[in-house]
Amino acid sequence: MTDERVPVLEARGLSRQFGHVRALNEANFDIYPGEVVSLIGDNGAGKSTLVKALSGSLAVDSGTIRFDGQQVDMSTPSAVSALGIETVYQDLALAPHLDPVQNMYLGRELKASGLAGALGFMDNKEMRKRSKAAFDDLGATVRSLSAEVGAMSGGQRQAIAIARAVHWASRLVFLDEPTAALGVRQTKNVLDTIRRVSDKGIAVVFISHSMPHVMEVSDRIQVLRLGTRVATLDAKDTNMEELVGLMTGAIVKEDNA
Amino acid sequence: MTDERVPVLEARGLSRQFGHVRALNEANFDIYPGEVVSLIGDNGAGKSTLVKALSGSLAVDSGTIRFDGQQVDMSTPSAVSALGIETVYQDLALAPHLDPVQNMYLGRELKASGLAGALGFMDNKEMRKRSKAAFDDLGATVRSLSAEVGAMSGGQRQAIAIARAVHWASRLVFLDEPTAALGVRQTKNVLDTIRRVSDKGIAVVFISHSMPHVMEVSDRIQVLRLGTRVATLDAKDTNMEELVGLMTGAIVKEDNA
Amino acid sequence: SSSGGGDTSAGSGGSKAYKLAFVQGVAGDQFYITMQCGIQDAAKAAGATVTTQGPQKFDPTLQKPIVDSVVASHPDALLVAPTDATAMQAPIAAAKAAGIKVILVDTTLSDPSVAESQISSDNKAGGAAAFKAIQQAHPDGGKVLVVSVDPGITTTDQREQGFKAAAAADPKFQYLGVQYSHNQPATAAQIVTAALAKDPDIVGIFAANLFAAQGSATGIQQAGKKGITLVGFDAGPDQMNQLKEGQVQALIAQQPGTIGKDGVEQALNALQGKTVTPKITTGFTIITKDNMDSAEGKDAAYKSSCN
Amino acid sequence: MIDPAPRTETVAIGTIDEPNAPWWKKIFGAQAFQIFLILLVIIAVFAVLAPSTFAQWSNFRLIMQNASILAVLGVGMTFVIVTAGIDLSIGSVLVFSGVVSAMVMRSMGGQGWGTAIVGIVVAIICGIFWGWVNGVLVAKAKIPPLIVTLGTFGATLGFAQILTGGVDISAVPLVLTTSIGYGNVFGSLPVIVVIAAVVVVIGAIMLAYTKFGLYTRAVGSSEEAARRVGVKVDRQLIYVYTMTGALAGFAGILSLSQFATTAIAGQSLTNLNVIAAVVIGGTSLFGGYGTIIGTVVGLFIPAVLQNGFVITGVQPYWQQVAVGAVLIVAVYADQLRRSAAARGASGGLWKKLLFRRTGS
Amino acid sequence: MIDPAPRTETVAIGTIDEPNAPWWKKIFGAQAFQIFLILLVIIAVFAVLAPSTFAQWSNFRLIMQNASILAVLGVGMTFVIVTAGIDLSIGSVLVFSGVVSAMVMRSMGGQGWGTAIVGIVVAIICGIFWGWVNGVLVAKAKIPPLIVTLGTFGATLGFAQILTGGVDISAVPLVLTTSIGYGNVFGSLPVIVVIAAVVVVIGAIMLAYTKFGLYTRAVGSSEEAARRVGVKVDRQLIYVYTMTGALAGFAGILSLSQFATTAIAGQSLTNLNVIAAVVIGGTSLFGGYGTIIGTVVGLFIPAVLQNGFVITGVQPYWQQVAVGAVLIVAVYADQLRRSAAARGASGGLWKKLLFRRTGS
Ligand SMILES: Nc1ncnc2c1ncn2[C@@H]1O[C@H](COP(=O)(O)OP(=O)(O)OP(=O)(O)O)[C@@H](O)[C@H]1O
Ligand SMILES: Nc1ncnc2c1ncn2[C@@H]1O[C@H](COP(=O)(O)OP(=O)(O)OP(=O)(O)O)[C@@H](O)[C@H]1O
Ligand SMILES: [Mg+2]
Ligand SMILES: [Mg+2]
Repeated sequence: MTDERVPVLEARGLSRQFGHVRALNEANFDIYPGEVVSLIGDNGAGKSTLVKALSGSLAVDSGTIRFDGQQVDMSTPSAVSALGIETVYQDLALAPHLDPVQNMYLGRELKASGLAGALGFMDNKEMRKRSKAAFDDLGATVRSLSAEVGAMSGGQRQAIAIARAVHWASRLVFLDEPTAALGVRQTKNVLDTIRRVSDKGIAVVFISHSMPHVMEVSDRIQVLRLGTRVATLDAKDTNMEELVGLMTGAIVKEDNA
Repeated sequence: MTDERVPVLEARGLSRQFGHVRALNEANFDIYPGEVVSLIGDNGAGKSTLVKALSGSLAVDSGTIRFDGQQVDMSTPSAVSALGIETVYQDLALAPHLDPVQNMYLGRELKASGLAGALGFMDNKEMRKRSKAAFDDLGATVRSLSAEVGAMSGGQRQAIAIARAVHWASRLVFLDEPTAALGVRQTKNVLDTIRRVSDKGIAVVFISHSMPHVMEVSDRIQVLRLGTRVATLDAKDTNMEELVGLMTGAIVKEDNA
Repeated sequence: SSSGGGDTSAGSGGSKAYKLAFVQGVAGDQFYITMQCGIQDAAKAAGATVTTQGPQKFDPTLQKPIVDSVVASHPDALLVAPTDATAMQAPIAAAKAAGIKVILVDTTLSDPSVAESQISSDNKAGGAAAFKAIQQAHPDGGKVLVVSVDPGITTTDQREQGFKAAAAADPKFQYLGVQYSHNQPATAAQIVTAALAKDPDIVGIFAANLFAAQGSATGIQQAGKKGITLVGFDAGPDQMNQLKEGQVQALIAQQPGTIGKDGVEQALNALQGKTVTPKITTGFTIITKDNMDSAEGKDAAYKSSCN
Repeated sequence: MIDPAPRTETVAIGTIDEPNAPWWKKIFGAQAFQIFLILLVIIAVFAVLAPSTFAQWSNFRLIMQNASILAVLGVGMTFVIVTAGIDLSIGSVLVFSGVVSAMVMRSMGGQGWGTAIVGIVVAIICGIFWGWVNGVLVAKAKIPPLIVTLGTFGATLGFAQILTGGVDISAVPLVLTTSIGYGNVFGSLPVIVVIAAVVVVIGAIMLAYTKFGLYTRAVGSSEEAARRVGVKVDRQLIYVYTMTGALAGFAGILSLSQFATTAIAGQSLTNLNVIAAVVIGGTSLFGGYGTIIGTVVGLFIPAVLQNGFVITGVQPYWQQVAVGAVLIVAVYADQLRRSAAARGASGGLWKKLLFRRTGS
Repeated sequence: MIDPAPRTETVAIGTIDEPNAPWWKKIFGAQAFQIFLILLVIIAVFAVLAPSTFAQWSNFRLIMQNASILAVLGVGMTFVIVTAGIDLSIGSVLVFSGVVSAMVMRSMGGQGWGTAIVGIVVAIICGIFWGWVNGVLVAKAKIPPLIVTLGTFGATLGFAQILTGGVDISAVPLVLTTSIGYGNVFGSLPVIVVIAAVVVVIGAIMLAYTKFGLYTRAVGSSEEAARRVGVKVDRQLIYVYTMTGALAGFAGILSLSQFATTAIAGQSLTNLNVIAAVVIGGTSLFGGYGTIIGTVVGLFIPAVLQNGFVITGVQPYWQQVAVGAVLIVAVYADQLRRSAAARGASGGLWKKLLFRRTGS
């Protein structure tokens, strides 16, 4: 990517310590509009911690985050989501007692029309219709729209979370291992969706342990190791061996960011 | 597999209804000693429900389960685990407030020697040592043995659950999407472990959405669709297209069990 | 009379088989149990039946539903110890409106005219009597403390007021004020030990109910203090035992049995159209170790169980 | 199995367009309906035992009247418990609000609506204040709700005693007691029952249907998830506790109207009784779901039991035993039926018992 | 950041062999230690205000003596709450056990150890019985613990009143009151304090170190997970409630020894006080973790406050306000320090505040 463009999100020197474990250690990260960046790393490398830090659900000990080149308030999830950033967390973020539609629209409910809306009633029918469309888009097998999501299968829950994030994101979407629990067909749909979303100019951060998927969708790949970014690569210029080597520390490379 | 051998586990006509959703619908399943059987199916096909039913943590509405050809008590997880069957559940089964070692040994603690043991004290040092060995075996990146697992990364938690199941199983182990959250290296280790375990005569049920992995480790593959087993295939005689077709219903085949 | 429901049921069971109901201020309290005994004895003698009910705590919000339920069961007469003079006014008035003869026992209402008769103890005088007991034991005066239950409970509040007024009248005594035990002996013990740490020269403590007395006795014993006059209220078997053991130096005995007996008498008078005494005030006896075995002391002691 | 439930789905992909649950199911909740049947059974038993005294409109009237104040408190408590919180302070906030309101009304003088309305407003403001304090301490300071409300429980009662010097105020405008406290509409329907019913219906609709109720359930279901999707969790918690406080303040006025005095030594068991009602009504202390109607049913079960026992002349000591036992049995029966219902159309409890025997 | 914490790990693969936590950390628990410091601050403040009365061994002795019975109950309650349960019945079980035991001892007669030991055994058996009932209803019948123990709370108290006719029994063998109730060892250390301390130490070791404690924490942490790995969850729950009942029964004897009477209606607030102590001590009502020592500290905070307020002459109404306020502040301070500690060595609260300002 060229230097003239302003990254939609840029983090410098993020550190976060949990007890004796330093999950992030002066980590850097950046992503440009419409770009698909894969974030890869071994288990426990700090990928999810980085995502949480960048989406306002975890405070860091030090470091700076810039959105569109500006230091803006990114300290709470609602502030971040007001910026047009949506996140699929690895451990998801669904309210188990609510149904798929309620989860899809949580925090963004459609008001009923007229007085009822002013009184806080919602347009359930419309929300239901749109949710169904969003799920069907992903080929999600959500079998019941009025059952609690807490009782649904792993893949069904993940699909709901993805549908939600993709639906609401306008600038950037974080997908933390979104396809981990998905079936073959659903995974393909998600990868297609990623491309589609980025074509609209929305940046996508994709985290996955599946190198073929990473190679398939990414523009750039950033490798995290022990809480530090150890490499940034163009997806075209790399191969699986190099990626695995970087993740495990077999290959050591200066961070070129 | 030949007909003379007795399956280590055999289920016939299992059904289970949740509200309006029929998660299992006259499902059959069988596995022979030392065999690796992959159970595949679309999201929501009923794979996890089948695993729960077979490992005593979910009662079915109808159907019979035989262990070594016998109808034995398989109604509680402890009864099942007394038979030498261990399970890695998709949503895991870790106590979030306990540490990895405690989770590894939960329900099977090593007694301290002598009086202390009789009083209920445990041999923490030994348990710690052995857990560490088991985690290292899997290449797990569990960074702290005394932190709560609730705070650990997705892959770390999954590795703990796998280490636990593999460690204790003597006849059969269910692995419900065990590699979903694992890194590249850890996934490879788990696949190796599956082969190693089955070489010891322990049967392995492997659930995954990754067809390459399924093809790599399985002896047989059983396909679940809408709660029913729709096909049983020899891993050697099939290919990815056929598997995906069966899962999605594009190919229809009589259940040959 | 206009008591339609009551008369018919009485008529069907013979002229004497009146149904009486007794609502205590709080269930499981020895004062009210003794009163219940008096009521039952008197009722039995008259051929009437009694059911007894009471709330878990001395709390009008808990007593009202019970009175309402009792009224719904249509007894001929209701003997009730209102837990609050104002709050219980309306429910008890409803009883009268339902044709039930109401007798107030122990406590009273702000407008007692709904009752045929009220038989009450003068709790203020009881508090004053408690002070008198301390005064007798410590003619030289000193510091005195009250351990009560909770603010807002009329009976114990009046006892404290009576005590306070009497203490104020004697310049030799210094009144340290009231502490509340929330009806927990353990809290009373805590309070008394702390109070003794603050003022080791306390000469007298008035414990305004049974649990306050039990806890205060424990607190004094824990602190290892001797020579403190602990005055309790009521003279149930447990209190008499405390007196005997020397944990308590004096008891202010009311006359619950008499109140109960009088209550039944007035109720029957009202039901039978005889003349009713509208107001009876019963007195107190100070029981100490000296008089506890005398006829007077024995008479004043409450019964442990009815029969 | 003979006659298996019809296969509800034949397509693999996409979602089923099953009909939305009917409105009464949402408001009432399947759970609340179960426990409601149990209440009907209890009523039926007493009606048979004491037809001429228990089974009378005049008696039900009184039961409802006595449950009204608790029902108003129960609406707030249900919201709080659905957020996975708890509020021990309601009884004391009620007393405090009653005290302040009574003092204001006394200083104004007058027995009419003018004074009364000022009193009502003052009581609600007091309730709002303490509810807000609870909410801020729970949401912002992250102190466990049990501790926060135990603290304010003591503090508000203490303030009430300080204000009154421990002596009840019984200067309550006549209009309150005659209209709200003991007035009737439609012949013999107590006004206080109507007021409580209005609060209950509004509360039930709010919890089941509105955004406010949805957020309340979301926060209780998973605070983390709600926060992550951008629900303003802290604000929602503050709202819920504040609303509960406001209702407690309003209940303070109802109590003044009913008892014509501040009764500062009263309400000693109110918090426990209301919490129990919420749980009997099927709401989990761990939050996430609950129904207001369930809470109301949960209030009536002990109330009807006590009334029935008093009328049938059960001794008070035995009443405690019996209420305890029936409570446990009722919730047990409810939970049996509920877990049976969760098993869908395929037979439920009996099948489970049968299968356990044959299948293992 | 200047002086970052040393990088604790340089290898990517495998686990670090960090030393096991020291024993005192396990027993005490980081959380308990925080709140302990707050208790020390409270004591220090009163000691400065009233050096000659508050800060005396004789006074501390009495505070400890009065907290002893609650401490015994607190041990059981901590276990129950760690399983994510609750036990409202302890106070009533205490009374019931005391009543039955006192009746047995009265009928035996005698003031010596023979009678006393029979009484102790009877009390513990009564406690075990009710605890077992609670446990079975919670574990097997799956009734919410709040309802179960609310039911047995009423039922046991009712039975106690039925047995005695509501009249306290004060025929307690002398040896109990003179030795357990008011005896001293080592000069002036009350026997009852020593007994409570023994129970506390055993309980603390059990919870932190033994299989029993581990299972208790596992069940509370995730009942489902514990069940799936083969922990006999139902049995563990029954054990925990039974043990809590046994301790309540034992506390019944301690209460008899201390008060020389059964004090039937006098334990109505015990459950709430003990639950509050457990929560103040840092145990979550949602289960999974907790320390006994924390509970003991949690008992002492209100006890010391009340003692200190009486000694410093705070008016009783204000005492309630002050206890409530200090409780909230104490738990708040504790929770601040705890969340700071969870952030590791990297600066904690101050850094957080600083970073929030600069970083966003
Ligand atoms: N809340 C927490 N408390 C303590 N340690 C934590 C916490 N969150 C994360 N960690 C630790 O920080 C490290 C990084 O965790 P993180 O979840 O970011 O890894 P990850 O790269 O997402 O791994 P995975 O691929 O397994 O998801 C891990 O060692 C983990 O145990
Ligand atoms: N406890 C439950 N209550 C209600 N419905 C349930 C419950 N458990 C499972 N289901 C439903 O049963 C169906 C089968 O679920 P199951 O978890 O077995 O699917 P799966 O094959 O494991 O899918 P995945 O690949 O996504 O893990 C799904 O439609 C799910 O929503
Ligand atoms: Mg992760
Ligand atoms: Mg699954």
